[in-house]
Amino acid sequence: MTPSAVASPDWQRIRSDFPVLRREIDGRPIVYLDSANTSQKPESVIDAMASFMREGYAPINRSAYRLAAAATDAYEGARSKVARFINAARPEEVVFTRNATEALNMVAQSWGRKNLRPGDAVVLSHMEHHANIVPWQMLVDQIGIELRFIPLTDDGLLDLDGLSALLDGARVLSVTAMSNVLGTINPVERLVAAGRAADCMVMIDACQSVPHGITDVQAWGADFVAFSGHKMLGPSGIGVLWGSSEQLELLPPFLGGGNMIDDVRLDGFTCAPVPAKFEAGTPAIVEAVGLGAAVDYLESVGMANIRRHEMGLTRYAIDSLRARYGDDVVIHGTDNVELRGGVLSIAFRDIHPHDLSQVLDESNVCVRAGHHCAKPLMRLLGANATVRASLYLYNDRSDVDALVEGLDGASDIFGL
Amino acid sequence: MTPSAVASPDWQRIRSDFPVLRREIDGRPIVYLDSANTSQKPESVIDAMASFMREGYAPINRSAYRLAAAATDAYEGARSKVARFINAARPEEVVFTRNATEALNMVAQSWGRKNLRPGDAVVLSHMEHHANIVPWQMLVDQIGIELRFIPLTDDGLLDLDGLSALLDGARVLSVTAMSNVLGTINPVERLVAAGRAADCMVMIDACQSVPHGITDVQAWGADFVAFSGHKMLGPSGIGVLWGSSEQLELLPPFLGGGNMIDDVRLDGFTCAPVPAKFEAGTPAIVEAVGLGAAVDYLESVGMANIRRHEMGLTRYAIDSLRARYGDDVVIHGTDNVELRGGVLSIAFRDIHPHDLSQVLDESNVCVRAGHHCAKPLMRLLGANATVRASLYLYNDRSDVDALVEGLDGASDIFGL
Amino acid sequence: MPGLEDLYREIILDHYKNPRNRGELPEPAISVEGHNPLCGDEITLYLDVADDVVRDVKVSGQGCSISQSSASMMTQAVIGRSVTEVRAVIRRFKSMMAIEEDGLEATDAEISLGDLEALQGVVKFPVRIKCATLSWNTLIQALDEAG
Amino acid sequence: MPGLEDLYREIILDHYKNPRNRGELPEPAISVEGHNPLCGDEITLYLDVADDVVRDVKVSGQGCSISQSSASMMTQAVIGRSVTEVRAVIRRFKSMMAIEEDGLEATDAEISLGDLEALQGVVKFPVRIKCATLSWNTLIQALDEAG
Ligand SMILES: Cc1ncc(COP(=O)(O)O)c(C=O)c1O
Ligand SMILES: Cc1ncc(COP(=O)(O)O)c(C=O)c1O
Repeated sequence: MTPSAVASPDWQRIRSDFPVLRREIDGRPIVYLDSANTSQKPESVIDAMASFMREGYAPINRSAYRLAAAATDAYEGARSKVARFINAARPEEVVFTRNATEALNMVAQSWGRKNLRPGDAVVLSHMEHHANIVPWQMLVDQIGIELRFIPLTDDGLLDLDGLSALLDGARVLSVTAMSNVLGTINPVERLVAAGRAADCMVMIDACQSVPHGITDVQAWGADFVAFSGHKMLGPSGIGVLWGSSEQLELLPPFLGGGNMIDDVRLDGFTCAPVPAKFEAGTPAIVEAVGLGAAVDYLESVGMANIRRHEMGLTRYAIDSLRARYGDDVVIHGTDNVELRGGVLSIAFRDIHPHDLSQVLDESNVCVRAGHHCAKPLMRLLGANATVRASLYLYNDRSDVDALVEGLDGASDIFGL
Repeated sequence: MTPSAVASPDWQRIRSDFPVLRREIDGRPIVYLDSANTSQKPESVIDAMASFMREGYAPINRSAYRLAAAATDAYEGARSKVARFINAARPEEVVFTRNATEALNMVAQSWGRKNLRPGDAVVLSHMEHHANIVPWQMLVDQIGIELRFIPLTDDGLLDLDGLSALLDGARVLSVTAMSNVLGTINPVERLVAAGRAADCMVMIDACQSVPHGITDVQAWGADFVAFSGHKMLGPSGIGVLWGSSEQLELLPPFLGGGNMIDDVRLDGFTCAPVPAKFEAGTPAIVEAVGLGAAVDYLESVGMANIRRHEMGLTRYAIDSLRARYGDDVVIHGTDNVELRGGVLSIAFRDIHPHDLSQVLDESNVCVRAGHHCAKPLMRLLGANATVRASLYLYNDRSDVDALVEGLDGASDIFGL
Repeated sequence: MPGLEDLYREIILDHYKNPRNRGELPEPAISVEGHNPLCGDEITLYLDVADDVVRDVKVSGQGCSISQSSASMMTQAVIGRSVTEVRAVIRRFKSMMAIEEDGLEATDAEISLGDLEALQGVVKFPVRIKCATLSWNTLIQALDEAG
Repeated sequence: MPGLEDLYREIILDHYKNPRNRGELPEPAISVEGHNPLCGDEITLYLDVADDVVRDVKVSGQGCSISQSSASMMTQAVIGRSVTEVRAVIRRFKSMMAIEEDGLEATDAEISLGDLEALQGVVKFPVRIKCATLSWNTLIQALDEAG
């Protein structure tokens, strides 16, 4: 992806870049398998933030002294890095938000309230995260729009057979690029094309895809793309809304206050240009610096390498689980690792996921047990909860082995 | 304020706790006089954030393993610290936002769209920051409410003579506790009482006051109080909305997504209890930890001590400027340091503030030149811009001296 | 770190595998839903109160060993008791779970929780306290609805 | 670090203290407002174009030495020129300010900026570039409105 990315990274060295993974609890290392939830941070990100606070912290966009000008450069430099990372046409197309959730809400509210009328249809999918459902449900209450959901096939892919019927007369198509429960990687370009053909505004929730592979928003051609910093080795407290220049120009501001204005009089205000228009108040300056460092780190490893690494590990995980437990383990979603990322939602021998994760935690295996903020999908799967193990660049086979081994411990306790 | 606060802090040691202030540019120390804009961070805050990312980073409220449970405790622990710091009745009354701006918008939008009807009046003051003006102006467009502004006296205090007339028939009173331009400290309790008497919802923008003195939201008795972490030694990317339990219970959610729900079905959602209801998506976890450390630091110094320190410095600054420059310097606002904080907006010998700050920057004196996100107030003062020097616990007389000295350099260049 | 044996006591696993009073009650019994948003557990609690006495309680839905066993033991502990007694049991249980509530009464300490004492180990696993208290909070709601 | 003398050249201070073409123009001259949100500067630019020639420009409002002197020198550089020439001057000035714009034309380099060259030092103070370009951006808007 970038010239600096090496052909074949040293994954052991990479693992050692993450301080939390060097920690031990009860004399055993931490097996972190919850990256779909939030990712660990490499030294370089932690150091970038700490150094910035130690040496360069200052306000941005407001004051003119050198320290403030340098801080502004650092903040805008991070914007440029993110823009390049997702191949945005211009840095101004990158808006910093608190997280993906805020980005999705911003579009639902600002675009939605401007453009949607009672009865208008918004098409989502049955595998969406709550962050791409609830904001639209709020518009159901506020405006009276109608929601439609793309159904799923038995192996957890989007069932696109009826897509054009669903899109017929719809105004919006908003879909995830990758499921945070099933791991399914959706065909974004095909979805965007279908949305375009139906004259829909198209938004992509790229929370799970951006951290794990190459992203090219220009190739995607959507109107908006949302993702979070904390899932891509960056700090908490920062997310991204990418929008095409055209759409951002038309989008009304979401929050009002400092930085987003051109002028304010007692009787009204005018807006600053994009992207300041969408960044009201003092932004997450330190966090932007951290996110910039995260992008640098990811690029130095290479996104294609990361995807390959995770594909291999996912294959290994599926095969190991099946070899050891056969039909006693259910892995939701497709078995085809070309079509899925490293997110494995599993059910095991009638043991409740919460109990499973508790037992796994005994051996420091960190997995999420629950509904993964995707309750409609869970209902479809017929499960209140699953155990979800999710992989990232810092994981290796030993982590998978610890997971597989740990499940047996649960059988012992529950006699199942 | 707290048992651990010492009677008379060692201000030199305190100053040395702030790494940026130990830096030199061109062999001279940085004279940071822009804390009303954003504050520097002590080692303890930087370390708390870095250590958390090194040793304890994990998702909160979602996963059940020990690392995640500890992270949740750290996050909720920070909420409790903030609650105690402002004397909230319960930690649940503290909602973490991105910044004060988001907190103010949240109330304007969520409370306002639920409760305000066309023609309803909202009372602000003429000294508000854009963050407490623009959100209401957006409601003027969206709902058709009317805005009224409390006027100012000649020495920059709120002119409360006509307050009851202004409040007559109004639904909302939203006022700053302290002006970020004039330094004026407003009589919050009196304002709240007047608002209550007029049956108004009362919000206080406490951005400038919380970092610099004792805050007691229970004594204030308002419905909502907003402030930012980055102005009180905490990191960027986090702010606080305090609301009375009663009001937060009634307030509709602002953003939809993970964490803020109790249940989601395809046809609708129900909300989680307060405060999760207002914290959609992955929050600023690391930043909450940093803010908690900032509160610890402030309490260890003692807010009453900080207020006293700044009062003394403000007095010294006013006196030094007047002694040296007489009528050539205009200091906006009241001369009475009992009624003002350490924010000095000045005009000097017809030299444009931008030029002044440029020249001051030559001697590393960092001040803000501009409208300070308070353009309506600036118009009232008859200035496009001022130079604003603002003080905090880490400043001392040498900083003031550098400012006073630096102004003379500007005279040299501009021959004024 | 406490071991898992503190959590998964035999009696708990027994109630988990063989839950008592599982099922539904027909109207006019009150039914209330409870969620644990953390783990996705959902239960429905049915309550039949007459003359200030809890005549029957049934619980349906899914959950982990802790939430299910807690619900099962709870039904045993409250069926047949007066509403006042049941409220005392609830207070006593919550205090065992280290949940501070207003209004713990002096006499509550005398109430025996029987099998429920086995859940004491949960306190050492704070995340699981919400599992243990799910059915109890749902019961409180149902009692409130019963007036 | 460049010294302040690079920024505050004598000619700049002269234009600042004695701004040329200050004031207003009556209608039908076009008037456009410009803001620099960073420092609060506000100017109004009046433009009189006829037969594709910039006949007169006046600027009112307040600003710092850089924005005011830049506006003053700009008026001198554009009054009397054809709109096409003026647009070339603008491109040339912006390129001196290190602002990359599409469409810089080969011939632009030949255009002399006269006094305006004194503003070259501003490039070393990036924050001040917005001051220097305020009147220019306002002029572009006015030209666009003039059609
Ligand atoms: C009085 C006042 N209100 C609101 C704000 C907005 O704070 P923030 O930019 O952190 O949202 C500020 C500071 O910029 C302020 O001084
Ligand atoms: C697919 C998807 N969308 C949206 C989100 C929300 O992200 P955040 O919580 O960072 O706002 C997540 C992660 O939680 C996710 O996995």
